[in-house]
Amino acid sequence: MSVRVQTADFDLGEEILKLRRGNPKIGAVASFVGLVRDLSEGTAVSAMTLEHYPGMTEKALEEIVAEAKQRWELYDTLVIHRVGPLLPTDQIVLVAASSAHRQDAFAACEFIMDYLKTRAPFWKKEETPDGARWVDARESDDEAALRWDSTNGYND
Amino acid sequence: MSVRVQTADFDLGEEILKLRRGNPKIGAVASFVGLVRDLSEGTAVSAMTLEHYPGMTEKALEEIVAEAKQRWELYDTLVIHRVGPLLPTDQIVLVAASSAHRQDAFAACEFIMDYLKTRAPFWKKEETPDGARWVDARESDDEAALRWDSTNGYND
Amino acid sequence: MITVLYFARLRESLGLDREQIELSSSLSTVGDLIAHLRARGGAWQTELAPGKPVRIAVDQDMANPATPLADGCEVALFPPVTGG
Amino acid sequence: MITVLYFARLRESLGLDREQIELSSSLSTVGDLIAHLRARGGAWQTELAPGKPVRIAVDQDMANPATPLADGCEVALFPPVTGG
Repeated sequence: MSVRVQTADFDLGEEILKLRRGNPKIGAVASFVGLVRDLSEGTAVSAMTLEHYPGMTEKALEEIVAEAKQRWELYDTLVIHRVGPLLPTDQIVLVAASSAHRQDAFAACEFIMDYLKTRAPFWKKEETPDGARWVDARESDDEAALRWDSTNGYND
Repeated sequence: MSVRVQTADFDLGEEILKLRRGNPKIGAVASFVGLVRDLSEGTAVSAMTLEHYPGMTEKALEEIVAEAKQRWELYDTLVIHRVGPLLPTDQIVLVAASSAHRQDAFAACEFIMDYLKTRAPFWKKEETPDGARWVDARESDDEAALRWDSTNGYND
Repeated sequence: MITVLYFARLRESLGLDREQIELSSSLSTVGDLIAHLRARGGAWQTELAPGKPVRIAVDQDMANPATPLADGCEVALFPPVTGG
Repeated sequence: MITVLYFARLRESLGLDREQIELSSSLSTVGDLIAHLRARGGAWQTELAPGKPVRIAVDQDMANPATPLADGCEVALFPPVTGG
């Protein structure tokens, strides 16, 4: 389990190779990369800054990953989230999970992304033609996280 | 949309970079890599050979991808499947999908893998301590593919 | 005349990877073809026995016993797929 | 004495990224702290008005108005998160 918050970019191929190398029990690696789009809520975005809460960010991400490891059979996981100034097409986040079987790897990867979006203290500020603006949280992200609650039966 | 069946290995990082490069509308890339495990159904596996049906394989994969593109908003997809002799830890398959939002990318990627497992004419033969054996299809794979049928409500 | 292809375990059990077969009035569907092959006995009868999980494609599309065969078509017989 | 941190839009609107506040018998929970800050008026009253989507963490765990505050703890106020 590795969680990193950094300004530097990351290399997907290298990170996944490190995640899976030398473990012949791994049959599946699911991964996700989030990227800066040049359009947000219908408005052009020329640049973005990601702020975070140092300390709590890492703690929140580690808790999210620990919960994923309890729910699914995983060999390893990786979360890298960038902070600071970013431009369209830049990589923002990488989440990956390795497992014996694909269902666990996919579910864990999607679960970590959904919970990261609602629980990890990051905030985006976008540069638009009308000036800088803080991004509002999306209701669809709350809904995405909610579906993993055992009480609503999604995982039955 | 790109579908490739090849004996050569592939480079995940390079392939994903090609998939997303130059399109600032892409906010999400989900990918999956399947690997040869050294254990299958409780038996040690020292090597494996993947046979396929040239012509139909590509056709089946293209149909699966076309169906994914109808179901979700995708910018691009990639399927690479290896054939021939492989060893534990070798990469077998890469599936990737790019989209504006993560839900479409994840769903398409998982859908393509589930349907590939039940519809694309590939067959695995494993080398075990008891000799070579053809791998039997797994019921769980049929179930995984079935859940995408609109009639059973999974996607409601 | 049609071309029949065999893959994976079937190819090995039957000891054949392809053959040509002549169509006739009593051999015009996938079901007729299976019956024709079964009648050869031995491994053919065993491998193509009712209940065996054999898949059939006609011109590279999945088919069923009712699927008609046309002159020049390509028929493939194989076990359930196990890629990915 | 507790440390209070402000992030993102809140940090900018309040013009402050951190401060120290003395605990007392009438300032011993997250709810008390919010009331205390609101009473400053101006941007404080606007940004922390009831119904505003403000999130609070105590010692880096998500908290609610009933969460007690202890001497030396770190409280953070911020908008709903938007990473990923």
